[in-house]
Amino acid sequence: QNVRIMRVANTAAVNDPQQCFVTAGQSPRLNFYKSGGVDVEYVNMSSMTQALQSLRAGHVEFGPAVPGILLPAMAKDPSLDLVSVYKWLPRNANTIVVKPGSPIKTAADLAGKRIGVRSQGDAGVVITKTMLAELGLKDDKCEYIAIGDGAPAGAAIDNERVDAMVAFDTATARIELVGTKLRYVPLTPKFAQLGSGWMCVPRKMLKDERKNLVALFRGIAKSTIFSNANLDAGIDLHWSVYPESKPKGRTEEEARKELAFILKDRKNSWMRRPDDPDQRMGASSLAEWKANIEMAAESSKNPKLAEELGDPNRLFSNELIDEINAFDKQAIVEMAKSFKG
Amino acid sequence: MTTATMMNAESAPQPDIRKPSAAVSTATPQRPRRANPLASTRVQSILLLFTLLGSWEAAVRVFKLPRHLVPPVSDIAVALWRGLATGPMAKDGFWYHGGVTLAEILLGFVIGSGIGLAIGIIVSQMPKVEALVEPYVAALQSVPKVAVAPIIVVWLGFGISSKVVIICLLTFFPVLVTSIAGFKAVDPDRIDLLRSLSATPWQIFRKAKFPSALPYVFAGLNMAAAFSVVGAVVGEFVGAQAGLGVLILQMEAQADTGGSFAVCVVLSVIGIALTSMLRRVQRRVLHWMPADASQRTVNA
Amino acid sequence: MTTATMMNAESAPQPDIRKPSAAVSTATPQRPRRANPLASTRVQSILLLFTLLGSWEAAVRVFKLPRHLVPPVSDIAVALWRGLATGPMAKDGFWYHGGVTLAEILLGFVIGSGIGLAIGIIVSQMPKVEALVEPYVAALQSVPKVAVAPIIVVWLGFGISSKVVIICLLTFFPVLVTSIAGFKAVDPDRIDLLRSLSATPWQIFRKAKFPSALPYVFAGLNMAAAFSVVGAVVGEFVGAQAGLGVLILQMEAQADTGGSFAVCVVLSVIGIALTSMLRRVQRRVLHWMPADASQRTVNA
Amino acid sequence: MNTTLLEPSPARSAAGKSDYIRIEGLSKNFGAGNDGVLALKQIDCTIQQGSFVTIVGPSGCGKSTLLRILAGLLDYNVGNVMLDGQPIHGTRRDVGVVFQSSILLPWRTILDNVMLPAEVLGIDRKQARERAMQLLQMVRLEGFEHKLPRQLSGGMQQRASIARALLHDPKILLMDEPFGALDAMTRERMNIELQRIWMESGKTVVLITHSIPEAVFLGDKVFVMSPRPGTLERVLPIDLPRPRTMEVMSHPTFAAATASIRERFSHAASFD
Amino acid sequence: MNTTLLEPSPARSAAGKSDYIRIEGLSKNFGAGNDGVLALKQIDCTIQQGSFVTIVGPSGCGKSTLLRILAGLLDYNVGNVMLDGQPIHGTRRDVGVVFQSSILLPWRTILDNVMLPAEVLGIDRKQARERAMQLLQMVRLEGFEHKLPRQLSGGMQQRASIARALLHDPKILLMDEPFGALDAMTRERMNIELQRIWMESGKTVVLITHSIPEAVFLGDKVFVMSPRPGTLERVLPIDLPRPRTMEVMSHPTFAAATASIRERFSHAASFD
Ligand SMILES: Nc1ncnc2c1ncn2[C@@H]1O[C@H](COP(=O)(O)OP(=O)(O)OP(=O)(O)O)[C@@H](O)[C@H]1O
Ligand SMILES: Nc1ncnc2c1ncn2[C@@H]1O[C@H](COP(=O)(O)OP(=O)(O)OP(=O)(O)O)[C@@H](O)[C@H]1O
Ligand SMILES: [Mg+2]
Ligand SMILES: [Mg+2]
Repeated sequence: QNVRIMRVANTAAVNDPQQCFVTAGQSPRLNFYKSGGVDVEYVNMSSMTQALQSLRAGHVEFGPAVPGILLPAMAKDPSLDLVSVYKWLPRNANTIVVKPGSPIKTAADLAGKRIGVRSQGDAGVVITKTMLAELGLKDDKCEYIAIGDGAPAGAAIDNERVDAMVAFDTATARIELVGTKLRYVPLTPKFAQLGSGWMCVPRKMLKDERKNLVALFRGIAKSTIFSNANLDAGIDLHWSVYPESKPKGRTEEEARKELAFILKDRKNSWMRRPDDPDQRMGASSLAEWKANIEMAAESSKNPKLAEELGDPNRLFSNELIDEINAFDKQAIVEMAKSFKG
Repeated sequence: MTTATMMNAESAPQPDIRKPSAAVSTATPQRPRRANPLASTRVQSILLLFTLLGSWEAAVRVFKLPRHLVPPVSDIAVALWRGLATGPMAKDGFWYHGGVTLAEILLGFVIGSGIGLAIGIIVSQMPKVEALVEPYVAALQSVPKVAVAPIIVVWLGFGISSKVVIICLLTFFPVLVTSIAGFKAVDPDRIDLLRSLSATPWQIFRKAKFPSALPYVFAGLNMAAAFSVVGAVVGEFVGAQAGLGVLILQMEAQADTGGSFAVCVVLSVIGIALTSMLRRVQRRVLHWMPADASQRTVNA
Repeated sequence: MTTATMMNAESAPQPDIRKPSAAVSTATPQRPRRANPLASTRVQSILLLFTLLGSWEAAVRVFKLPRHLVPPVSDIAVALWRGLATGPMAKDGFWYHGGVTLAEILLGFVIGSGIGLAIGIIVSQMPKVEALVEPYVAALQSVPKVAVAPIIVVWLGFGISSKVVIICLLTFFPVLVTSIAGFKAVDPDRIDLLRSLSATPWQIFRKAKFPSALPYVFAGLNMAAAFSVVGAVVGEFVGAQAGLGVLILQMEAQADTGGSFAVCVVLSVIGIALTSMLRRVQRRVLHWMPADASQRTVNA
Repeated sequence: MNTTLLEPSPARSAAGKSDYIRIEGLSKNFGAGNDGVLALKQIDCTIQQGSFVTIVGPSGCGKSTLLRILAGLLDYNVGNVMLDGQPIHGTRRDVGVVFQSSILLPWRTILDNVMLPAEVLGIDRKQARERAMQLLQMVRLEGFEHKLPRQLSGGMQQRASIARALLHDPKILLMDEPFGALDAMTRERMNIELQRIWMESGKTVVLITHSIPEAVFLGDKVFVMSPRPGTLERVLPIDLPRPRTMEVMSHPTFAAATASIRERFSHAASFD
Repeated sequence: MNTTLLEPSPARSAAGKSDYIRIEGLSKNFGAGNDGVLALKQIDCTIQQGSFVTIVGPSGCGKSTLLRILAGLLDYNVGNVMLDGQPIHGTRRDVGVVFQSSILLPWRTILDNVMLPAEVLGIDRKQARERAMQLLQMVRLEGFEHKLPRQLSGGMQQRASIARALLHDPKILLMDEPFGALDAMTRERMNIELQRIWMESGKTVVLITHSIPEAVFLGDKVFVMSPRPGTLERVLPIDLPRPRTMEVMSHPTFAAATASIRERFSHAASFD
């Protein structure tokens, strides 16, 4: 049986149990991907920009799209022709974290501060700019410092080398995992309503490999539902596929407890909002993309961004969504609930 | 006194006949030889090691330093053990990642220094080309190659090939530069000796120039060996799916500092192995040189 | 024939009196000297450069290569210009970041190689300590120091100090190792000469050992200079607020590959400046050595 | 090529008196124009086949330069240098050169160094090896065949280089201070040995030396050169019977010859 | 310390006949136990103040070892070595040593090299400098004061090292083959110069040489040593008038002495 390996740009740089929302289905016990003739391979890299360049260069088949970075890049370079075909984080998974005793209480307090980001090419920079722009603080004067992941980032926050960190929940979770105490600062209201993550593919691939893409994203949708229904099982399956992400310093029990605690709330970012009229996994909407363009225009200080990008409909596509969703979600939930480790 | 005795005085092997006084000088005052002074130094040396490691461990425990900042020695040892006690394809083990890194290092080293040597030979046989190219070699070798590592990863992707090219870039220059210097330093008398025998250019190259330049070439190779480890680690830091550099990042992300120290130990072992292999080859090839002739390497 | 003429034959300066034949050898067949062969090579060399840069530019334009993968030369030039045409404190300019990187390099180089030299001197004056320490120096210098860069950044933060320490680590070992080797290689005859004059140990050190070891020390310093640039870049890659390494990452993040090439150019200039400064010092201090005595350095 | 060369060859008696090497108006300038160094100026001389010529002169007078021209290693600007009626341009296979420094290849054993000419000239290996062993014995290096050059003293190295120059049995032997690194006693022995080889083989030998007694002891003729620009100041024929032994040194002709040469290098003359 | 040492000193006539240096039953072993090398064996001899002793012997017989012991650079195991009634242990300030290789410090100019003893011994700089210039003139290196050692030939370097050994006007001069790198003609000149210095200053000189004529020419006594383990085989007094000139070489006493020594180094004797 020929399996098409679909490589994904992993901008988290390392493998992480929260990826179980994608990776659980890779386990032979679930076999969500191979049954459709595809499989996922993570390619680790350190920034979103590297991901875009890798997509263009063909080093990966699909990758995460953060509108704040993707849209200005596409405007600047017409040859970067990517289509967002699957919305993988329907809720906003971006986070602002500070030390528990920090004077920073709201996003507005970030202005002029030293903001920790994972790397210079990370989304944290544009996310911060986007939120400050929403608050009317256009000239933010913030200093962005690359503090990396996990322990180094935790140490930087702990030792007050940065005043706050802005990153995806996956990244901030890993900081908590290594034992650093963090306080979460609420996102700005308008931004908080937006989804935060899409998966994009080169337009050419959407044409050429439609069948494989459907199988791929169906596998992701199934994995997400499965892990959401039984997080413990999801984590176990992830660890069985990626043993290197299993923490070595402490026992498995401790690690699982910590993870379960951290992901208790966060796991919902992967699921549709209950009040969302479109409950199809991965579906996008034009309104949402218009908002994305507007925010990207503000954060990148380019009022002509919408013009340069042209028709917003070319930025995303729902054409695979119905096929992706053509499976029995309830069956997956049942399967997860009855899953024995 | 017979002729025979006189001849003996000559044929008795001496360390360096031409300079007998060199051997004498440090023998004053004569120290009484101990049973095995070397062994005793070694024992002391090992004792020192254990004392150092012991006090490290004790310091970490007594002062309750956070493990993810200063790992106790025992953490490193455990991580080392766990990493080694894995199957060759286990993605959380040292064998798999170490194998990838080693493959990158060996490929990059061989290709990079091979090309460096080849171009060095070609260029230095053509004085005109050499004069033309030399300023650019000098300028290019000053470009910090690690700075272009991210660009190379973008060009060539996250697999082994981008690391191999980074290592090639790093190893190419030291070998090129030293081999050009080596061919330049060939004693012209040696060339004249062969010319006086009506030797062909190829004979002159084979019998005089190439062997004369070899000590320089090896100096370059030693440097290249050290650089190749650096190149692999930096390349993997910048973007890779596997390799010890990736493992370091992964462990750092899990605050497993003991683990990343353990990976450093593995990297050192690879570095030491490479260097000592090279040194063995060098000792065989340059067997005619005095042993102490600057067998030094430094890893970055 | 007078005595005077005979003396002239002697006192006429010759390149190397002891080996007059060395100078002769390559003079066959005698080439007709051109007006200024050096200048002509230089002109050719520069022509070659422009040809290469021109065809690079042309290739990018003709084949419509994407600029963020292969930036045209003009992009690099523009980025270079833009980066240089900034105020000294502008956070998007080369002066600010270059200044930070240069400060790191100079501090790290001076401190690291200073400590390396000092310990090298102390250790090599005490043969017992040297024997004790030597295996650890050999093992530690094989640890790829860039691999521990992330840990050092965790310890010391994202400011200049962590980079200085990384550079110190990188520069310490080459200087230590070469200076130990240098003191070991001191011709014992020279020590005997001073002993025969009843010189004190301090006189022996000052007048014989130290100057004898200097060529080795400079070999180490040259290597250290190259390493210090590498250390700064890697340290800034791993985590920093400012510096040319940060600038490279930022530009990469903006897909401004031309810009990051321009930063590489700036880094090269710093490397070349450092090396040539060191070489000037070396030439002055080691003025007594033949000029060609291996003035080679390689940047990683 | 005759490889059993320790045997006498028939050359000596018959062709003895012909002008084998003929140098006419030879000048040699290093570098061009005014900043050049005139090393040799207007040298005229002939060397007969099978004869033994020694050259003395102050340091830097151009002795080595002259020898290198004869070896074909150096081009000349003005004048003619003929060997056996042919102008010398480039090296020849029937010339053996002993250089001022011994120039042994440090990575080869002594035997392999001596065998070098055989490899380059394509002489049969086995025969060459046999001959190399004979020559090493002659220069008293038996037992050192498999040592490396650096394991030998300077004098021993120089003797090895003499063996090497003889390996391919060259008709012409050019020697640039071959005995400089030898101590006085060994030097005397080597002089006698060289005389023997020359007498037995009928080679034409040109030998440079700093030692006036050596020049007189060995030479049929002594060429005395002046300081730079080197001219051939005098050709002194030495009329002493062959084979000469150390006793010849007390011969009045010997004393007269050395005194006459030494006179030119009067006093401050040849401090190096 | 008397720094105007080119002037004659009063030492010679009076103390001439005392046993200045006395060596009794001296043996020297390098290394320990059975694997050691016995370099010197049972040396007994005396050297009178102000006398000139030359030492000859085959290579490796322990000549340098003996000299190093006299210089206080090397300890000895068995026997006594007395200087002026005191056992020698450690170096002395009134000894000058010329080493077998010239050992010039390559980073110092020739003048600074010659001045080295003044720096170490704390002699007044200006006076020392004057004296250094005189000495350099004596060894015919005037004009080369500010050159570096590598710009000089081997022979010139050796002459500089002789000047250095004389700078602090040592009472005892120990010379290990000081003229090895000189060409024959310069060597003869230096012999005469050394004889003059010695006669004028009344120093005690011990000189090692490979050249039998040189040993006989210079020495009041010639010590002839046997191969390893080095024993003092013979002490040959040379009864030739002073100052000796080159003509002495044709003196029958000279011939007899050299012949007698050469006989011991018969034939294969001293190839190096
Ligand atoms: N390639 C060269 N370029 C310029 N000058 C040269 C060259 N080769 C030799 N000379 C000069 O030519 C002169 C003669 O040199 P040569 O080596 O022939 O002297 P020599 O008589 O052999 O001296 P020695 O006795 O010291 O060996 C010297 O003044 C030397 O400086
Ligand atoms: N430090 C040492 N350790 C062991 N053996 C030594 C040492 N120094 C000298 N020897 C040996 O002692 C012997 C005498 O050496 P020495 O240098 O005194 O000889 P020499 O007569 O001066 O020889 P040459 O004429 O070659 O200078 C030699 O066999 C030498 O190998
Ligand atoms: Mg010469
Ligand atoms: Mg000796």
